[in-house]
Amino acid sequence: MMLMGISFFGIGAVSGLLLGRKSRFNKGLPLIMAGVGSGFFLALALKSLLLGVQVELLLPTGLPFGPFILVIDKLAAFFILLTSLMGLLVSLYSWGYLEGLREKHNLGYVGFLYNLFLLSMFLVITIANGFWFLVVWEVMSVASLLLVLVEHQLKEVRQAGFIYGVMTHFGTAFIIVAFMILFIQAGTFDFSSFRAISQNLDLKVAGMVFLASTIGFSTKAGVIPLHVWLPRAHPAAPSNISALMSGVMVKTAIYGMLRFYFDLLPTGPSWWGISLIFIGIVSALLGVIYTIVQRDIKKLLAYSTVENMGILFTAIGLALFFSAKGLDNWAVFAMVAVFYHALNHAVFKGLLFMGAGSVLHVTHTKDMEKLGGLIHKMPYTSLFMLVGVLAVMALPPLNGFIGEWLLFQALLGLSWNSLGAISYLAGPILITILALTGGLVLASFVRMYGITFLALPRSSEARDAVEVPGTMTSSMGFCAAICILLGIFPVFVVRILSGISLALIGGQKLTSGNLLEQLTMTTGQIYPLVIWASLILFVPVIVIVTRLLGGKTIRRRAETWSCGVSANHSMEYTGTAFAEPLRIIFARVLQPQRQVSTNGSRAPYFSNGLRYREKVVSVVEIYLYRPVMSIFYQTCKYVRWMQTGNLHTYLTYMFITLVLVLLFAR
Amino acid sequence: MRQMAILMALFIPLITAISCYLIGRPVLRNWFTALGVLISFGSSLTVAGQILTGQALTAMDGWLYIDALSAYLLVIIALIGLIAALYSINYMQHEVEIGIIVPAQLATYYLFFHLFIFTMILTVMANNLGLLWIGIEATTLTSALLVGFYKQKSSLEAAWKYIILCTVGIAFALLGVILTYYAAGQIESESVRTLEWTFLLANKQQLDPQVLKLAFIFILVGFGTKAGLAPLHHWLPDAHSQAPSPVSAVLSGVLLNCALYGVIRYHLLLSQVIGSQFSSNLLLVFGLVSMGVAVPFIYLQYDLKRLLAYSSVEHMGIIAVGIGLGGKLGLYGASLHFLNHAVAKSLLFFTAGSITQYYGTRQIARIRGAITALPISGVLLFVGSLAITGVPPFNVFVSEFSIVSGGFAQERYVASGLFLLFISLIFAGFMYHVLRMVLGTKPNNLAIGRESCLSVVAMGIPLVLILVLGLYIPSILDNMLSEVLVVLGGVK
Amino acid sequence: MNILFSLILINAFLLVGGKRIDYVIWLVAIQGVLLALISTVFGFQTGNNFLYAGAFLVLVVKGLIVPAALFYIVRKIKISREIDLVFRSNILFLIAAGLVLLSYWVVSPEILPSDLAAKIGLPVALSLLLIGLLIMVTRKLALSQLIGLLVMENGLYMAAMTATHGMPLMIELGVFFDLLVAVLIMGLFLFHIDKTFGSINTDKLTSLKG
Amino acid sequence: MNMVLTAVLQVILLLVLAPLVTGVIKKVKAHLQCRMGAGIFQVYYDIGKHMKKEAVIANSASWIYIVSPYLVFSALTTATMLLPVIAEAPLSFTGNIFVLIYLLALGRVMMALAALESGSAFGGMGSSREVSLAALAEPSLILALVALAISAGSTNLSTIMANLALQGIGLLNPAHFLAIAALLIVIIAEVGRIPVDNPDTHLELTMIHEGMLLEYSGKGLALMIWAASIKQLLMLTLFVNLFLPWGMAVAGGWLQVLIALLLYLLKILILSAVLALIESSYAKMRLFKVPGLLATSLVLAFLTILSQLILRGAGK
Repeated sequence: MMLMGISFFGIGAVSGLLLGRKSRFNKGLPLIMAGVGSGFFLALALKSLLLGVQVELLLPTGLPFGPFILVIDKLAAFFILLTSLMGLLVSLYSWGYLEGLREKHNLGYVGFLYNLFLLSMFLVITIANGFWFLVVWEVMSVASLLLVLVEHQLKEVRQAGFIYGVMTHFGTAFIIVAFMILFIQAGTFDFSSFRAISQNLDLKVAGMVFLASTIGFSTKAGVIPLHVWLPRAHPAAPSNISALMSGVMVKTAIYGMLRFYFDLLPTGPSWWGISLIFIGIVSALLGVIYTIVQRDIKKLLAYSTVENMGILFTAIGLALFFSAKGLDNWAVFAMVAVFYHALNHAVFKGLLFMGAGSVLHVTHTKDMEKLGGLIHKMPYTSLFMLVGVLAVMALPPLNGFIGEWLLFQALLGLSWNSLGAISYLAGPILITILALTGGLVLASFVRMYGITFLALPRSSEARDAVEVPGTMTSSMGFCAAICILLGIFPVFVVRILSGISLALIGGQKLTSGNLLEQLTMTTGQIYPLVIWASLILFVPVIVIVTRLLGGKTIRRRAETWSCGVSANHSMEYTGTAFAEPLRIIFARVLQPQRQVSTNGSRAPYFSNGLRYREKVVSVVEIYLYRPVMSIFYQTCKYVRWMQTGNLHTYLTYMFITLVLVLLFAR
Repeated sequence: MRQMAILMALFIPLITAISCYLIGRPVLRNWFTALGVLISFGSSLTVAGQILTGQALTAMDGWLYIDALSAYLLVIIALIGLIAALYSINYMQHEVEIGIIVPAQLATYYLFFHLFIFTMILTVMANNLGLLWIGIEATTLTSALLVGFYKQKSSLEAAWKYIILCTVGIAFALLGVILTYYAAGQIESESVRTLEWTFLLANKQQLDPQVLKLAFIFILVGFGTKAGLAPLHHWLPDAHSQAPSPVSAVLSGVLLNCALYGVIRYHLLLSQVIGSQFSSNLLLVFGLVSMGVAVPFIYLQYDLKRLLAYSSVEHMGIIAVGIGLGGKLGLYGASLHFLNHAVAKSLLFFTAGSITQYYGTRQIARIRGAITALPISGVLLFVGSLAITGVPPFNVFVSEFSIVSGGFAQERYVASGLFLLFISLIFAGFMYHVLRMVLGTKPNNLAIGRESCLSVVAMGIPLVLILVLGLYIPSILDNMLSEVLVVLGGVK
Repeated sequence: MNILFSLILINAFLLVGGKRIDYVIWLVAIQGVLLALISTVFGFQTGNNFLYAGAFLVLVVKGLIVPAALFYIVRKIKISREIDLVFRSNILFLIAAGLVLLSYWVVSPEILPSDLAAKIGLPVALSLLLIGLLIMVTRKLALSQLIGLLVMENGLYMAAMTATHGMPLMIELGVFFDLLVAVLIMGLFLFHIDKTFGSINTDKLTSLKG
Repeated sequence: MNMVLTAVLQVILLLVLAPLVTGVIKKVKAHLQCRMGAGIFQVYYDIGKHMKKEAVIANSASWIYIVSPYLVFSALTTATMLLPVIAEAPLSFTGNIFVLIYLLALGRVMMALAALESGSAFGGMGSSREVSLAALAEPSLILALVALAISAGSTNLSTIMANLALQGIGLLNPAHFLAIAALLIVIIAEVGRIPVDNPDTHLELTMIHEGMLLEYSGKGLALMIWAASIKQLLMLTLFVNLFLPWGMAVAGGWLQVLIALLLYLLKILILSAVLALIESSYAKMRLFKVPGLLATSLVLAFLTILSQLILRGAGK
C-alpha cells in the first residue's frame, strides 16, 4: 500500500518531466497523481492511528549504511496525517493556481518538483534509518529549493534561494553530526539499533546529540536566530508551495525533534527542555513583532510561521521539562498541546497562504498597500480568509484557541506542581509573554485582513479583482471547515493525540481516553461546543430583541462623510499607519529608520505632497550574520593573496613544504 | 586471453594515438578515436572482470601488475577517456569552426590526447615503481602539451608553470624512488626486480624503515604536487582552466587519481613496513589542508573552470583524508570517491565547456541565465554542482558520508568536524556562483542554443552514473570495491 | 672521490651566485663532466659496469648536448644580459650553505644503513637537489629555471649512483629518456613563450591568479 | 433548580443593568465637576433612540460591518454567562479565564474590523489604537487572573471565586492588594476610560473606542453602545467578585441570593463612583505613555505572584 502511494508520486514526477512545457496535461496529471498518492498515505495514517497497526516497508540497496526501511508508527502517522491532508487540499488548490503560471513557467517541471517534494516529505517522516533519513531530508530541501527558485528571473528570489540553500545545508551538517554520534554508539544507522542503546546512553553523549539535532532541526523550523531564510524563501515560492512549506515542511523539523528527543534519546536532564522553551518563547515574541511591520502579505505570514514555530518549541520544551522531572501525565498534556498546535498551524497557515495566493493570483501583487476592498470582489476567498485569520488569532471557538488553551493550562502546570520557586514564577511569566504574543498577532492580523480585504481598493488591480476559480475556493473552504471542526470537537481529536503522546512518552500508564478529563476536571474545563452554541444562538435572539425594541431595520447606503470631498482610497488608513503605534512601542527591537520629505512646499504645513519612507532592520542579521560574513570574507581575501601567480612563490611553497615535512619526519 | 586483454587495454590507446596522427581525414579520425576508446574501455572491463575472481594479474614478465586497485582505476581511466573522447569530437570541431584552432592542429590534439590516456594506463598498470615514476612523468609531458595547446599567452604560462612545478615535484619523487631502491639495497636479487611492487611486498621485513620513511616523504611531496594536494597545487587551477575542456575533464577526473595512486602505493608499502600511523597522519593533514585551502578560492572565484579546478583540489583532499583515516568506512569512501569524483567532475567540465564555448567567456560574472540560453548544459551544470558538493541523492554524498562516518568511527572528531565544515562552506560557495550563472535572464544577444547529440551522450553517461550510484551500488561494483579494500587495508 | 664531491658542491655554489647566463651554462657543463667523472671513479671502485655506461651517457647528454642546446637557445632568443637574480648573491650563498647543512642533517650518516658511498654521497646529492630548487626559486629567467632543473637532475643521478650503485639500467634509460624529452619540451615552450611574450622573464608570467 | 434560575436571572440582570452603570458613572462625574449632568437613565434613552433610527452604511462596507454588532453583542453575552455575578454562572462549567478573555478579544476583533470598513481615517485610527493597546493590556489582565488561578489551583472562574470566597478574611494579604491594583489599571484600560481613553470625546486625536463607532448609526450603534456598557459592567463585576467576594451566594436559597444581589449592587455602585473619581481627577494620557501604565500593572501582577510564592513558603 505504501509502495502504491510512493509509486503514484513517482509516476506523477516522471509524467511531469515527460510532458514538459507544451503538453495540455502537464498540469493535471502530476497533480492527480500527487492527490492520489496523498490519499494513499492519508489512508495509511488513519489505519495506523485508529487501528493502531504499524506499517513497514523495506527496500534493499547496495550501500553499506543499512536498508531503506520505512516504518509508520503512531508518531509518524500523525505527521503523515497532517502532510497528506494538506497535500490533498493543496493539490486541489494548485489545479486553479498553476493556471496563472502556465504561460511564464514550465508546468511539467513544476509538477515534477511538486510530486518529488511531497514524496520526500512523506519519506522523511516514515524512514527509519539515519543515512536514508539524511538522503530524503536533503532531497526534500533541494526540491523545495528548486520550487522556491521557480520564478528565478527575480533577483530577490535568487537571493532567497541562495540563503535558503546554504542555511538548510548547514543545518543538515549538524543533523549528520547527531546521527554520527549515535552511530558511534550503536554501530549501525538503523533507528531500531539507536533505540536499543538509547536507554544506556551516557547523558553527556546524549546531550551532544541533543545539541546537534536541535541546531540542525531549528534551522529547518526557522526559529530565531536561524530564521533568516524563512521570511525570504516562503514568500518567494509559488503560493501553493508556500502553503506546503509553511504548513507542512517546517513540521518535518518538529517531527525530527520529537523523533530524537522522545524516541532515540533517553530521558534527558531538564536543561534540554529549558533551552527549548527559551528559544521558543524568544522567537515567538520576536517573530510576531516582525509580522506587525510587513507590507508583503506572504512575508507577514512567513514571520507568523516563525512565531508559531516558537510556540511549538515552547510546548516541546515544556514536555521535555516535565518528563525530565518525571511528571509524565503533564508531559503528555504538553505533548497533546504540541500535536494540536502543529495540526492547527498546518491547516490555518495553509489556508492563509492559499488565500494570499488567491489574492496574488488575481491582483498580481502581495503588497497590502496596493490592495483593499477585495471582500466585495472575492467574497468566498475573504470569508475563508476571515476564518483563517480568526484561527491564527487563537480566538474561540476556532481551533487555534484550543491549542493555545492547552498550552496555557500545561504552562500553569509549572506552578501547580511544586517544582521550586523558579518554575513557579516561570509559568505565569511564559503565559504572559504568550499572551502578549497573542495580542500582537491579533493586532497584526486585524491589520492584514482589514487593509487587504476591507474598505476601498487602493489600486486598479484591486479594483478589477475577480473571484478565483472554484478549485481554489473549495480547497480553502475545506481548510476553513477543518479549522471550525477542530474548534468544535476537540475532545475526540485530543483522545487520539493523547494516545500518540502516551505511546511517545510512556511513563505511568493512564488510559488515554479520560486523560484530558482527568487533568481539566481539576485544572480548568472547556466545552467549545456550548460556547459555539451560545455564540450562534444569541445572534437571532439579539436580532429579535432589537426588532422588538426598534421596529424593522432600515438600511441606507451612503458615501462615507469625509469633510465634504468625495472619499477616495488616498484618505484611507494605510497598513503602515496602522502599524505605527506598535512600531513606536517596539522601536527598541525594530529600530525603524524613517525619512519624511515634503516636496513642493514653502511652509511645512502647506505641502502638496509628502513622501514617507520607513524601513525596519532585522536585529539578528545586523548583529549576528553580517559581522560573521564580513570576517569570513576578509579571511578569504587574505588567503587568496597566497596565489600570487608567480612561479617563484609556488616553488618556494614547495620548498617550505618539503623542509617542514622533513623536519616533521625526522 | 588475459594477457591479450591487458595488452589491448594498454596499447590500444597508443595505436589510436599514432593512427589518429597519421590519418588526414577528420571524419575518419573521429571514427578511429571513438573506436579506440570503445575498444580500450571494453578490454579494461574484461580485465576488471578477471580481477573480480580475487587474484592479481601480471603481464610482460612482471613489468605489468594489475590488482583490484589498478584495475579499478584502469576502468575509471578508460571510462573517462571514453566520454571525454566522445565529447571532444564535437567540441574540437566547433573550436575549428569558430576559428580558435586550425584543422591541422586536430591531429596533434588527438595524438596527445590518446598518448595521455596511454601514459595514465601505463602508470596504473606498472609493477615496477621506477616504471610507475616514468609513467607519471610521461603524463606530465603529454598533458603539458595539451595544456599549452591553444598557444595563447595564458595557456603558455599555464603550461610552463605546470611543467616546471610538476617536473620539480617529479624530481623529488625520483629521489624517493631511489631511496626506496636504496632501502631495498640490502636484499640480494637481480637489480631490475628489486623495485617491483610484488617483490618489495614479498620481503618487506628486510626494507630499512628509516630510509623508507624518507622515501615516502619525497614521494608524497613529489606525487602530491602532481595530485594537487595543497599547498603544492598552484599549477592545477591554471592548467585545468587553460586546457581544452575535455582535457580538463581528463586532467582532474583521472590524472590526479593516477598521481594519488602513486602516493597510495608507497603509503601501503610503508604501512606494511612501519605501520600506517606515520603516513596516514601525513595524508590526513595534507588532505584537510587541501580542503581548507580550496574554500576561499572557491568563494572569491571569477573563472568557471578555475572554480571546478579548485573543487578538484578539494576532492583530492577528501580522498587523501579518506585514505588517511583508514578503517573500512574511510577506505570504502575513498575508493568509491575515486569514481564518484571522476564522473561528477567530468560532467561538470563538459557542461562548463559547452557553456563557455557558447558564451565565449569563462568569466562567471558574464555568464547569466544559462538555463534559458543553453537548457541541457544549464540544468546539468546545476545538477552536477549539487552532486559535486555532496548533496544527496547524488553519488558524491555517499562516499563523503562514508568517509565522515569512518572519521567518527575512528573517533577523529576534529578531523571529521573540519571535514564537514569545509564541505558545507564549499557548498555555499558553489551555490553562490552556480545559481548566478544558471538562473536569471540570459543576455539578449544570445539565442537559445542546443548541444550536439554526441556531447549530450557524453554528458548523459556520467549523469546516469551520478544518479544511480547515489541511491544504489550494483553488486558487481560492490565486489570490485571489496577487492579494492582488500588491497588497500586488508579489511574484508 | 671526496675531492670530486667537494668540487661539485663548489660548482653548485658558483651556479647559485652566477650572474651572466653563458657563464652559468658553462658551469652546468662542468658539473655534467664532474658527474661523469664521479660515476667512472665510482664504477672503478665498485666494479659495476652499468656505471661506465651511465658515465658515458652523462658525459654525452649533460656535458655536451644539453649545454649546447642551452647555448643554441640563448643565441636563438637573444637574452639581454640582464641579471636575473632576485636576491644579492651573498645572501644566496648563505641560504645554500643552510641547505647543505639541512641535507646533512636529514640524511645524516647515523640513520643510514652501513654503506660508505651512500653515507658520503647522499647528503651531497640531496644538497645538489635543494640547491637546484634554490636556483629555480631565485632566478627570473625561464631559461635559468631550466638550468636549476638540470642541477636537480644531476643531484638525482648522484643519489641514484651513490646510494644504489646505479639503478637498474632499464629504469635508468627510461629516466634519461624522460628527462631528455622534458628538457626538449621545455625548450619548445621557451621558444613559444619568447615568441608570444617577447621575453623569457618569468615575472611576466603572472596573469593567472586566484 | 433555583440555582439555574438565579444563574439565568443574573445574566439578564447584568445585561439590563449595564447601561445604568454607565449612566451612574456619568452622573457622579457630573456632580464631581459641579454640573447637573444628564439623568442616570440617559443611556437607555440613547440606545432606544438609536434603535429606532435608520442605519446609514458606507458604500465600501460589507457584511462584516452589518454582522459585527450582533457578533460583538453575542460574544459579550456569552462572556457574561461564564461569569459568576451573584451566584454560580450558567455556563461556568464550559469556560475559564482564558475563554473569557479570548471572548472579549473576539468582540474586539470584530469591532476593529468593522471600524476599518468605512474607509475613513478615523475608523482606521481607532481600530489601530484599540488593537495596539489591547495587545499590551491583555498580558496584564491574564497575569492578574493567572495569579489567582495559581493559588486556586484551577482556571475555572467559579472555582477561583469560590476559593476566594471561602478564604474569608484571610484574603486581606499583600498579594491580594497588589492584584487589586494591577487589575484596576487593566480594567480602566479595557473599558476605555481616562487616563487611557476618553469615552466622551469625538476629537480624533484622543479617541480610541469612539473612533471605531464613528461611522455607526441606527441599531448597530445602539448595540455597540450597549455592548460597551456590558463589557464595562462585566469588568467591574469581575473585579468586585474577585477582590471583594464576600457575600456571594455560594449555596442557593432565596435569602442568600437576595443579600448577594444587594451586596453586589452596592459594590458596583462604590466601584463606579471610584472610577468616576479617578476619571475626573486625572487628565487623559498621551497615547505612547499608556504602555508605561500597563507595564506598571504588569509589574504589580508579577509582584502578586512573587508575594504569593513567599506567602506559600511562609505557610509551609
